[in-house]
Amino acid sequence: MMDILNILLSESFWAASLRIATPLIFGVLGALICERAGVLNLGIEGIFVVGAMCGWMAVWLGAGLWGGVLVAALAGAFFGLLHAILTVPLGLSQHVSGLGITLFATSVSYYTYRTALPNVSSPPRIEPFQPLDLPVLSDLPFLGSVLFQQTALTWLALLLVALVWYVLNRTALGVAIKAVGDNPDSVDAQGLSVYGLRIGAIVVGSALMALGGAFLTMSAFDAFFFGMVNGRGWVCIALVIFASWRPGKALLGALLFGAFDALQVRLQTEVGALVPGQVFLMVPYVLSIIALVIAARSADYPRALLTPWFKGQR
Amino acid sequence: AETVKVAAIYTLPVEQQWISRIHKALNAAAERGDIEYVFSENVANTDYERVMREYAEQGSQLIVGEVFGLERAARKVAKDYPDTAFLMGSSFGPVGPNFSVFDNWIHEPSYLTGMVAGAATESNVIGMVGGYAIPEVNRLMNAFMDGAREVNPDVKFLVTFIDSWYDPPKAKESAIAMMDAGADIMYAERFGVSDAAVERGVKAVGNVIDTSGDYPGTIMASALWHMEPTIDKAITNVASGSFEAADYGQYSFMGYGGGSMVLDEELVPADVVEAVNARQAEIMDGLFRVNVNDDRPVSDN
Amino acid sequence: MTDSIVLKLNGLSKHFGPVIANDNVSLTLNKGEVLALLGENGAGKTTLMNMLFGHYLPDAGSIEVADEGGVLRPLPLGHPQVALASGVGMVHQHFTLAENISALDNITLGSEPLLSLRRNRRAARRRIEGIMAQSGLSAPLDTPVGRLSVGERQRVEILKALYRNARILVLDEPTAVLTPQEADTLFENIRLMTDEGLSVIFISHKLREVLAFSDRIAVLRHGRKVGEMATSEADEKSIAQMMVGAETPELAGSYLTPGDPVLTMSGVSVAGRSKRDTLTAIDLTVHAHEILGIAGVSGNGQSGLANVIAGLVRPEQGLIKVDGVEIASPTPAKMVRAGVGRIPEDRHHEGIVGAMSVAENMVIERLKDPEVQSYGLLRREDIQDNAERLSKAYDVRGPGVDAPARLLSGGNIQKLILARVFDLSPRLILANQPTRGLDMGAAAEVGKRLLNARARGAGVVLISEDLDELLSLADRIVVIRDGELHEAPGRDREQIGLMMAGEPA
Amino acid sequence: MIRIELRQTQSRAFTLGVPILSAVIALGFAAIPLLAAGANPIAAYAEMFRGVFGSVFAFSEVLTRATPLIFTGLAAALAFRAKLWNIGAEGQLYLGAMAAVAIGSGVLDITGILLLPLIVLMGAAAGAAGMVAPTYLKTRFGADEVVTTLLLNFIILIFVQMMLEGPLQDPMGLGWPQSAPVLDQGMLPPLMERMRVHSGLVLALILAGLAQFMLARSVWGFKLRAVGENAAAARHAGINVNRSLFGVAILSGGLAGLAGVSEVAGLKGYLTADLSPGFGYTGIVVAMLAGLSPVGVVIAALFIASVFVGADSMSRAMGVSSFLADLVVSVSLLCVLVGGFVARYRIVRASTARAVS
Ligand SMILES: Nc1ncnc2c1ncn2[C@@H]1O[C@H](COP(=O)(O)OP(=O)(O)OP(=O)(O)O)[C@@H](O)[C@H]1O
Ligand SMILES: Nc1ncnc2c1ncn2[C@@H]1O[C@H](COP(=O)(O)OP(=O)(O)OP(=O)(O)O)[C@@H](O)[C@H]1O
Ligand SMILES: [Mg+2]
Ligand SMILES: [Mg+2]
Repeated sequence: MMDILNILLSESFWAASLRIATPLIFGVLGALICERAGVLNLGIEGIFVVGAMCGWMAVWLGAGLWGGVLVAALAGAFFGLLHAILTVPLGLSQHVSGLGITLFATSVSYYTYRTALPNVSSPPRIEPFQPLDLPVLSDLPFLGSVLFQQTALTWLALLLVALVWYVLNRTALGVAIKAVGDNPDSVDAQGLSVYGLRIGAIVVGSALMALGGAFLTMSAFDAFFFGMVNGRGWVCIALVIFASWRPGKALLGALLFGAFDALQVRLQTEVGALVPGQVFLMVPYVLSIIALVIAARSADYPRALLTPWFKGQR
Repeated sequence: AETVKVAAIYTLPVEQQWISRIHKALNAAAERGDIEYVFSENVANTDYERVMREYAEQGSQLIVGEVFGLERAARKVAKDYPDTAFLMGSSFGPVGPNFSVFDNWIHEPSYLTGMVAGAATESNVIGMVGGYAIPEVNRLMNAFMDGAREVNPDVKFLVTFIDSWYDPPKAKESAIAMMDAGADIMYAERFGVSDAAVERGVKAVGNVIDTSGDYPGTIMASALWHMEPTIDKAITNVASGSFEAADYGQYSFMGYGGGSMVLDEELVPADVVEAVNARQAEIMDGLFRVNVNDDRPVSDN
Repeated sequence: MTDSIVLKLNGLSKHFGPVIANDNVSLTLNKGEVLALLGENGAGKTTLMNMLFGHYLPDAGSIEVADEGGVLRPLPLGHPQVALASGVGMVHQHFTLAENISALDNITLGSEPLLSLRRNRRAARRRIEGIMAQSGLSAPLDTPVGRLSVGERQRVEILKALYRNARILVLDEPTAVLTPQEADTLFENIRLMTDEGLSVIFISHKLREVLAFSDRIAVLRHGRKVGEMATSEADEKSIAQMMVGAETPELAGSYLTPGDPVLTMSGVSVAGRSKRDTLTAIDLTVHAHEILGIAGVSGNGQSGLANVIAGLVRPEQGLIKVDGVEIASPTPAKMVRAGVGRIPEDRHHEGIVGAMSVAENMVIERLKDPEVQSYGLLRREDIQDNAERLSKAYDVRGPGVDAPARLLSGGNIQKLILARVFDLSPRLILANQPTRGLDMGAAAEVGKRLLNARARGAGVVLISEDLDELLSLADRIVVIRDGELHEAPGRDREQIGLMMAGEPA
Repeated sequence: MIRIELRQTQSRAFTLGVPILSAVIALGFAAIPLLAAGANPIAAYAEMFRGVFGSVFAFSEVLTRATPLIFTGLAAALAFRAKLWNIGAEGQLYLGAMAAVAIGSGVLDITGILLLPLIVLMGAAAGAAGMVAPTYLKTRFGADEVVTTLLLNFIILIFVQMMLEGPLQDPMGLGWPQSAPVLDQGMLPPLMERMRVHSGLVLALILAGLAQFMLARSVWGFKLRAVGENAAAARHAGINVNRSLFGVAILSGGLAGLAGVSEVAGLKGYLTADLSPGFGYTGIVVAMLAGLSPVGVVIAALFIASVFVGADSMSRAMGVSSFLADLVVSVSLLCVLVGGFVARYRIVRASTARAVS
């Protein structure tokens, strides 16, 4: 018991939680934007891979770290655009298109990586983002090491939470996105383009998802690996609902998930012999389901989610 | 001699440490002109048998791979193609006439790197991050622990398995957690651990491949696996028509050059280097036998 | 006079596949005028207006709209935002509101630059409040629209158009979901605005309000304009004749002696989620040979009452007897078996499974029936025959009994439901808003069927917001208010209206 | 301006031609990665064809790979018909497989003939059990089943790993995380000598036919369709919606469980945590490609399986990266998806100018 308390009070635990949460924050924000506009994007898992691969590859080819971030976002946007074209004007099944995009994005990334680097025996490395060491702030007692020893990408993620919240709740664009996800006719009748809003939301959302992948290869680690995304994208899909499509709660959900993972890693060394390690691995998922059941009563779905809309059709 | 047609089937990408060693040895043989080499990587277990049969049908003379997930099926295929030689990473024994096995028997160098680690730790806590608790991994970890205990009876170990062969960010998080818990030497069974060590300025010990170039000043020592003796032996046997079902495991022993240990003399004190070298000589001379223990290692509490 | 023309539709045509929705329709609208556009269900009224607003692109024809200076200019077709910019505002037949944002956000949606980081909500609110004061239409601005009543939503829809400076306002069946009082208020407010120069086209099936509030009437039949007249020269009969091309029958139910009670509810209470479906200790008896009318302002518990009788909601307290037999913990299936026929309020949502065939929808309530299945397998031929028979008997017209039910027009969907319900010779019929949105011919058909059932010996619970309909069909009227029932003393329009509004009778 | 209209009529040639054309276009796209890797696309396609139809063995492999996809495809198709979005076939597959090895590896003392039916039944039951909780949470609390079933996939997979390192671990397995093998009399018999295709395929085909028949002809199917198309109307009409949902949930989970049984007792003989390369997820794709029709599922599963097996074998023959196979599958999938759209709708160009004049 003391152990758990010690862990929970340690700075490094919270720093780790935030670090583990960062890719999820990007992903869940991206998924949230898509779904707010009424489109489920199951391409997320593949878009993570594409972001991870392209961002890393760009840096490796000499584009610089921020260049890599940009490339990752563009790659994500490209696959988002593909999903958008298939699901918005063509109105195809969002499930199939999404799973198809995941398969496509993943295999394109792997194939490209392997074709470009056919004979590596260990993955080439880049110089990744370093923790932002801010003069005074980093020396603050607790927050110092939790917040100010993260890399710039974690900061970007936190900034994006605020930005997405602001856009959704305080700007005309946000109102329009929420409206198009609830009732596309409301937007159409006011002279706005349903297609434009939805496609835009998916493209931007997918770009954010790709940043989640880029974080893995450019901040959490410094090389690209096959299978390194490992289901993180799917977790974001669950977190969106946990978050009731709100950026604030999305941050909370991602942090909770990260905290459990961090706790799990720490507890396993202690009690790994007594309880199978897998029990800890399950906890975040089980808790997500419990949280979902509690949240479900109040969860208000974007009503138009999954429903295609065609102009001039009943 | 004629070139031998060799096909390899890997269940993971060729960057994976373990596989990279086989891939490297086969590439070397191909460069020498001894073999014609083709391979399939990342083959799902479900598809593995098909790929084996395809290569056999296409006339590969030697098929190399790993059948840990499909021991039965692989032996069935070998039976159906008695004229093809199979050399497979496996926990089980060979089956006549044509199914041979190998494994990464580098518990000896692991023991030696354990000695280095045991001597180096100041907190007397060593962290170990593994993939899965399978015999091949447990064996090396246990040997490493034995080595460390030989030079430092007070040493304690923290052990975690990340339940994945391939999740560097996760391995890194696990390593960080261990260093938070006091570990000052990390046993890097997986990719990602050394990165955490670098970040925290802690020393690490490598496994299977030599990554000291990637982490200068961090990797004190590494237990290396060399597939060349195994592969070359098999190729020679196939070329001469004398390939038989056999356990090639011994070719991974230090005595055959299948395992070795490197250490960074700038990071390891001279007296430790001396002790390790002495032990190494004893192993080579057959005077010291490293214990083989396949049980899952657990943290000391 | 030409300078006062604000809108000209020139020879507009539109087809959907084989359906010709509009055929060479021309129409003009004068400044400050209220033009009523009439026609049966499917006559093409909505289609015509949707072309004006840019939702649909005409196959042929053009539109001219007067600019602020009164000069007629061609309107580029197919772009709602252009129509909005030219001063055309439209209130759609079905709400086009996003329910997850506030009324204010719905109203300002599309009027602000999307990419600006700031909004001027204060200015917008001031303007809307101004419009509300001027037009007499008001609605809470900050509540999510999903929580507004239908009346409030209807007003938000109109405010949306006015906020965009509409000089021409199209109202597609604005009163279909309003009570008579609400409708009257709405039209009085519209009158205020036409005095200020607004021009209005409104579509309605309620001739009373058309005669009371319009200046001019245009009638569509089968997509063509078949007539136009000044309202002062029109009467119900002549309009009806023009719409359907024939006279509609008068409804008259002769007096019948009520028989035994077929439905008894005593002390039935339901704690609903809102006022709409809450009931407090209701006592109610319906007899054979009797139509009981339930009058009330919408949202006063009608849904709750209908849900209980339909078996959808299990009351917390109280006793329900059908034909003298108590129904313990009712379900829809139990109610059907007990002989209750149910005509749901929302026929698209609750009445039919649109993707399934007409034939299947006709047997959906009797899947246990040996005529429908044996050993769990559907008897497809019998189902087919049944559908052919019912279609003929109830005049269900459409692309055939194998076609998906959603392809039927609203009136024919209602006939399908009537056929299904009446064919089982129910002891009790629950008819919830059975004529909402139906044209006169179809509405008369429903009334006739209800009267026939009554004559046969069934009891009917008729829930309607149309007092005229209740007065013409019901033997007895009770008023529902705040989830309680109040017996109406007589059949006096005024008095019932006052009771509905909650004033002491 | 461009608009999309539902086609009123559809010629037969068109219905058949569009999917074929889509597949051809997909191959056209696949030339890009081939060229990028320096391979000759024409030769590659010849190899791909050979990889599917080149030998009895090749085609038997297609059938082998299609078998689990038919099961998971049916699982998704039935559930989706009722608008029960079961994304959890992957997890249910593992539940079925776990049950199969738990019973089939000789734990129970059961005589020969009974063992196989018992394995099949218990595997299906285990898969079905995996759908009970999500369906309960959905009907009782309104918890979204997309998320619960998706999350359960992870939980179950971790649970499988735990079992494989614990109670289910093969005592003879030298510590590998794998189960003891299914006894010989518990194995689904192979259909052909020296081939992997096994009688699980027959079971899958029978179930597909049965599902097709029951959906169209039975009262159960009627209710299922009604619930899926309009649950409110179904409820109003007296159909017990929750009961229907539970019924289809159990069937769907059971079918997915059978996929696991078929892989374990038909193919591999024992369970490892990497039994399925995403068959559960691919099943969703199969179901949607099939337009949720059970017979269509068979065709779609064969299509996906042949593209994969063909492309995989081609990648080896051409010496390009084996990731090509997934790439070709995904491109084909997207093309066929768009093709299906073209078959159902047409794109109308309406000129605004003409209308204004
Ligand atoms: N000053 C304002 N400008 C714009 N919109 C406002 C303003 N004040 C309130 N709102 C509206 O109030 C609604 C609720 O805002 P609130 O701050 O509660 O956000 P929220 O929906 O709770 O989101 P989150 O959970 O992410 O914080 C928003 O939809 C927004 O439209
Ligand atoms: N988008 C569409 N697609 C196909 N058919 C349509 C479409 N819109 C209208 N129709 C058809 O065009 C005809 C005219 O429909 P419209 O909605 O204009 O009638 P309406 O006069 O408004 O009827 P109601 O009084 O029921 O509202 C009908 O037969 C209808 O089914
Ligand atoms: Mg808030
Ligand atoms: Mg209309």
